[in-house]
Amino acid sequence: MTTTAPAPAAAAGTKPASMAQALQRALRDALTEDPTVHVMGEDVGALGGVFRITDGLAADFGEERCTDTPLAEAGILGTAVGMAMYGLRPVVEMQFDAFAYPAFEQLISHVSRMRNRTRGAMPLPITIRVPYGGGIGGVEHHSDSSEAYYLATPGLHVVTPATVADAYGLLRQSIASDDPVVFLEPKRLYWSKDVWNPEAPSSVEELGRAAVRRAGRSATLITYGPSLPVCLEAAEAARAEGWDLEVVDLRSLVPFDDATVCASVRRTGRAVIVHEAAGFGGPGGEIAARVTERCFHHLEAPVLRVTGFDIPYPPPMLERHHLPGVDRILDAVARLQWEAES
Amino acid sequence: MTTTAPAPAAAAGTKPASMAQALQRALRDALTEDPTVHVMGEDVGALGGVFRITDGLAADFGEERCTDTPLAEAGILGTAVGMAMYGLRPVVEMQFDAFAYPAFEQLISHVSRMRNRTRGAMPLPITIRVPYGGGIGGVEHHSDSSEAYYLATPGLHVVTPATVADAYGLLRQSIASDDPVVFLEPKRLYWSKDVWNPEAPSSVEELGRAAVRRAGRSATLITYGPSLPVCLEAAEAARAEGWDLEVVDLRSLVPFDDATVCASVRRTGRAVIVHEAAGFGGPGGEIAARVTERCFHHLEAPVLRVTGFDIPYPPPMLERHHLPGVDRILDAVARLQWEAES
Amino acid sequence: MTEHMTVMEQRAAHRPAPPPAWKLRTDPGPLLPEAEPRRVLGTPAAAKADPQLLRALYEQLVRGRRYNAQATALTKQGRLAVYPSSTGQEACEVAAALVLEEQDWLFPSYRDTLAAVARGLDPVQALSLLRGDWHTGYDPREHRIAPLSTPLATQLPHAVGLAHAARLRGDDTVALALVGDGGTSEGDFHEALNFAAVWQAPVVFLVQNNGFAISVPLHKQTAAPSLAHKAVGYGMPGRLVDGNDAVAVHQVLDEAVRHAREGGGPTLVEAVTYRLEAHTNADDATRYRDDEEVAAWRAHDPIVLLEKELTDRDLLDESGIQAARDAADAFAAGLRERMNQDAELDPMDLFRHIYAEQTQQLREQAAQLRAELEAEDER
Amino acid sequence: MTEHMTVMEQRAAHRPAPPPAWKLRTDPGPLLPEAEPRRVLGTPAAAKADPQLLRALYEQLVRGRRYNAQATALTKQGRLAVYPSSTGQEACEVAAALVLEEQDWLFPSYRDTLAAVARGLDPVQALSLLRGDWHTGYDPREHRIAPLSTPLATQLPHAVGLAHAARLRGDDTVALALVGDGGTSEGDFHEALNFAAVWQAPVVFLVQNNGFAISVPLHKQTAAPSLAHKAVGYGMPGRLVDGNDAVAVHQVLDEAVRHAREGGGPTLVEAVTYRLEAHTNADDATRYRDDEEVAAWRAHDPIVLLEKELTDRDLLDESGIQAARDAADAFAAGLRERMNQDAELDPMDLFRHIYAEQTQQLREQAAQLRAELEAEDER
Ligand SMILES: Cc1ncc(C[n+]2csc(CCOP(=O)(O)OP(=O)(O)O)c2C)c(N)n1
Ligand SMILES: Cc1ncc(C[n+]2csc(CCOP(=O)(O)OP(=O)(O)O)c2C)c(N)n1
Ligand SMILES: [Mg+2]
Ligand SMILES: [Mg+2]
Repeated sequence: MTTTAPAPAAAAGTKPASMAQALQRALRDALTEDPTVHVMGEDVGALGGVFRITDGLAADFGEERCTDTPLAEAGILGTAVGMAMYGLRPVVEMQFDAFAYPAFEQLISHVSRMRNRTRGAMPLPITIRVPYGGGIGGVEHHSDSSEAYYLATPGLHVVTPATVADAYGLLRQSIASDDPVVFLEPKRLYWSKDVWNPEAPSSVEELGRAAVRRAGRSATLITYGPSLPVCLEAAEAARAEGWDLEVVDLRSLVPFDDATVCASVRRTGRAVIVHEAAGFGGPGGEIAARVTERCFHHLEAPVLRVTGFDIPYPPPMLERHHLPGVDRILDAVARLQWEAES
Repeated sequence: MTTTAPAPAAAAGTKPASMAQALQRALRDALTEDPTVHVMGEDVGALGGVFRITDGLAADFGEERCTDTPLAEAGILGTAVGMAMYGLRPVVEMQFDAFAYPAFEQLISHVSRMRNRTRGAMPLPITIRVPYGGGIGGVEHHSDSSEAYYLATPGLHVVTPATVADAYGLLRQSIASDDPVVFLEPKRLYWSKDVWNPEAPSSVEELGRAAVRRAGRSATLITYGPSLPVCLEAAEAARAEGWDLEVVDLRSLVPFDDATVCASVRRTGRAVIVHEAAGFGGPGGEIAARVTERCFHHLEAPVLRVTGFDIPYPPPMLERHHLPGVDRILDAVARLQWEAES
Repeated sequence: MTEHMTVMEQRAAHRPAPPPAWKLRTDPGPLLPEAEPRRVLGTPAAAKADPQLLRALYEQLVRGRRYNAQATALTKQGRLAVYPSSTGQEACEVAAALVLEEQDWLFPSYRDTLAAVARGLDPVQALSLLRGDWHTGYDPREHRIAPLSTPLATQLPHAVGLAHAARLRGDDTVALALVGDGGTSEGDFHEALNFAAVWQAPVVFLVQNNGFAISVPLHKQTAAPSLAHKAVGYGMPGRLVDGNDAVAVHQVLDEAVRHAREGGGPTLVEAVTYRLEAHTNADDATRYRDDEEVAAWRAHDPIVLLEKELTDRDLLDESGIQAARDAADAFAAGLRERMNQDAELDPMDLFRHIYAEQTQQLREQAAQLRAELEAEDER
Repeated sequence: MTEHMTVMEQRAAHRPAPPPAWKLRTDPGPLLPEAEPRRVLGTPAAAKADPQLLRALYEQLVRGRRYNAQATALTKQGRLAVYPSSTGQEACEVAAALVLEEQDWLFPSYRDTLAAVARGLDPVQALSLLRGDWHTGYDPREHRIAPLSTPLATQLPHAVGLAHAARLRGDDTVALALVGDGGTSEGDFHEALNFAAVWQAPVVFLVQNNGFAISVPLHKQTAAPSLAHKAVGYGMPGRLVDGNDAVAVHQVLDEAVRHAREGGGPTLVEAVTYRLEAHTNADDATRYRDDEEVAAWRAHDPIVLLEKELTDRDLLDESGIQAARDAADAFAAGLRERMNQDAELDPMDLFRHIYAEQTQQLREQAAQLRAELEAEDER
């Protein structure tokens, strides 16, 4: 478990940086330090990616280290598999969440299974960067929260940063991992800024650790990625109601940090899970189930979920009604049976 | 809610039939009654499908009503979308669970969304038959339990029969549905036989209703598809331990029949979910979470899950270690905190 | 004999003998597309074109250009979420629309609102997706225009399936599906063309090769001699046409549509054109192409080409040009005005069309949102 | 000049000029494959073939046939979960194995255990998947044989990526990927060939066109004049060869492999052959094809063809034939004996290789299974 404030006090040399900058820096440092790292995807070259995360990499490392591929996601991931089989370490960019779907067969049937299939002889150190989630006014297919698909696929790591420092640290650690990592980048946090020290950025110690972003005693908000800022805002707002909320940022959905999450829930006795993905069949069900299995007798109320509705992502003009916001979170907290019933 | 014994007492004209026969009959009857129904897929013609579910249909209805397609699952589902747009009612066969993955982009981005996208103007009445699950000694990619992917995709119905009568009834109702239905056929029950009346087979009244397959008072086993017989067996075995288990067959995972499931759990106060799919991110998490949300104060113990391990499906010689069996179910029942603790 | 055969039986009749006597089937006409894109404007062939068609194309091109400009302007005013302009590609968009009969279907990609508008769809409805009020703003069956497809190439198998269904039903409907050069790399492109050829479905594929997939130039997309050459591998005719020559595009598409309607099966048409604007208003095209290249293409502007042809042949004069521009301006003004009104939104629509019948689960969620909205109103 | 260019720069040099001066690239050699499958056996060209190669091919064909028979027999004894036989296709399997150098990679599909075995892999290891003790029974890197791929055509992009990686590293490795006629319909086939051509990756695609995808005959799979014609749409050479003529297959593959090794990029080879047995032991081929067709193909048996050539040319006599058969029998007997021993199984392997480091979650699940197994043992 790591307890980290979302915006650490400004130290010498630190200054505000965006998540996009931190991600770009992570790719740059990985390309520099490890000659087997190759970045590939649609428009990652001259354009620098539609979100500019790969900006300048092709110019600095050459087109063979940062490659514009043909427009075919299964082909991108499938060739990355072959490159990894030969000892390279591909970092693949999927342009948007929904455009990773054509690559699902490669992902499920090969990427997640090759190590197991070959009894460890052929690991696939592939990082798949997927910009995900809504809140950016994107038209259909540009705002999906597709994490449930990845969660249900054993053999993948599923990682998602919510802070600028984690964007760097988790991406470095993902690229360094000898296993495939689906690296989910919360689109609407790309331009969010934190105080960060680009002079001495640091990787995280290992994947699979959650972080308590705010300590509290009344109840635990369990969240990740794009919903972390919303939860922190809700926790602030909850003070007015007399609730002191703890906020846990999962950072890694697979593996899941039961220890950190359960320690928090055992302390507070109440929990709400918050994510953008549709509730039904989404990550929240798994999280609620495992927390309940492990903490049942510490729970004063059922673990509740505040999620996107069970609908396809709405058009831009209606998305605000879909996204979990502060009010919905506070409503859920209010339903945590503060007056003991039977 | 429907309470149905798995093998109804033999009535006049009833005789043992296999699930495969009932499915075939359902396709035959649908083709006969509705000229817009078209069956399509790999090897569904002269061969009758690798499981012979479409046996004889091409001969009797012509190759245009039962069509061998080129070998391309995205193409199969994608052309079915177009056919449905023109008013046909395609029934698509995916040859095995894992071979439906290439069609996921069409499924997620189009099949599940077309009605919503067009504000109801363009519904897609497509039935996608997917043989699923293990226990048949199949080599890699032939035994996946892929239901979690479908569950996480709003806009689909997800249906799975566990009895011969349901195989017929649910498939007829799925084909009749104006919405896309993922119809999961438990491979290892294809040859299971029930007493069934092929003279007067009946459709189910509507999709979305669970059935209590065995009434009991001690705890509820919540299950579906291939795991129903295992649960019924476990329930019989549990009598020796003094437990009287209720068994609920979900039949439809989407929509989910909260009413039937919760009524049972409220009655028994304890529940175990049983399925073959991997536990993490699988259907069990959703079910446990929603049952707990709705029945928290009736629960004497956390809802437990007995599922496949969080691994890719094993090779045939090891599959028995992976599949939820009677012992594992009884172990879980034993952990339902029969001595009240605090 | 073949007349009494079903579609499938006809195909089966083509079954090759076992390979000791195995023969190449080279019957579907010349295998390779012509080596040069077909051009009509400025050639003697242009004189044979129907003047009325030429004028209709011209008016639509002018209006299309104006429409593109207006839509781009609307993004700057925040009235559209995004706009992928087809400026420079109007000849393809317009020809695709005009070549179709009433009963035919158009399958546009996300860039092809203009084709839908040229076919007669209300532009406000066509722009729904890009405005952001709903995903599709019209009833596809009413207009026989499929929803704009954003996931590239995924609409192609839909077009094949629809055309096949129409043929099975005995209707003489043809489907015309649009896709970009980048989209040809997707697996769905391949599967769609293959199904179409095997089923001999009445469908025409129009690839607008504008040289780029966002920033990725054609040579990183394919090593084929031309995209039209891809037809060979499916056993269908491939046609190559100058995509800025509206008359040529119309002619090539018209032949392909007729061929399909007569039971001849699918055709792949590659139209070589250029996107004069950035990929969308959010794109910065200077990152991946230089001004000279754009300038070279401006000199080959589809409107200028057709205007020259028409004026050279005295089918158009200054007043005609002015009339077309005025009509286009009026069209744009009407669009601007209507788009400046706020879209009518009902948040409850989020739950209405997920299933034929709303599930209990969605009813509960709808009730939650309704309660929230009421609480909001009270505040 | 081009020598000092990177792979990508070389490709960029091919960038076509903007289309007003747009030209077809017809430089990668003759566009269309030959109209007749290449044959060598029984022609004067056969005399030029290296006698040692002919003998090696022959011995491997005989052993391969015997291997297929033995593996099928093992399914009847319950020693294999399933066996997709390559009986009748041995010429392709064997030639594919023999054409490769030590450093090259083979990408087999689920039907191609024989190719792996002909390359020198222990057949017990090759059969692991089909026996059911593990998914892959060998270390792919040790043998440079990728795992047998069951999801059709998905191995093709792997081969492209691996070949591309080798080229980037400056190694002279070539990848040879096998796929069936049915597999050519999959999107992955298309994407793999396109990437290969754009990257000029040193990869050779061998399509074993055995006329069927399980029960589906070729004419329901494609309307192309030949599968080799698909090469045209990717800008790579396409070659058509009699897949039952081992020498011809070897020759065509050898040319393609050399071409790839020399930086010439990928080739698509179609070998026309026939699967004499059912799809697998579980299949019933009488449902979809008649005895006459099978008989016609038996008359074109790859072993008979090569045997005739060798005996005609006095490179083989009765004793040589007998020696080859004896060697094959001995090989089969050894295989049978080893397969009749029970596989060594450790259920704990289920959890060992999911991740580089076992997660806490999997440790817990492994402990559960271990406890269950101990309890089972005690009983
Ligand atoms: C499956 C898929 N992958 C990626 C994208 C993102 N994307 C949108 S447009 C575009 C480029 C399309 O190029 P092209 O097909 O040539 O069409 P054009 O934009 O030139 O009209 C990309 C990569 C997408 N929409 N769908
Ligand atoms: C993606 C995928 N879809 C379906 C299958 C099921 N399947 C196994 S073999 C086969 C036919 C393959 O035909 P072909 O490619 O011609 O190879 P052959 O069996 O003739 O060697 C099918 C459909 C599969 N393995 N993978
Ligand atoms: Mg383009
Ligand atoms: Mg075949």
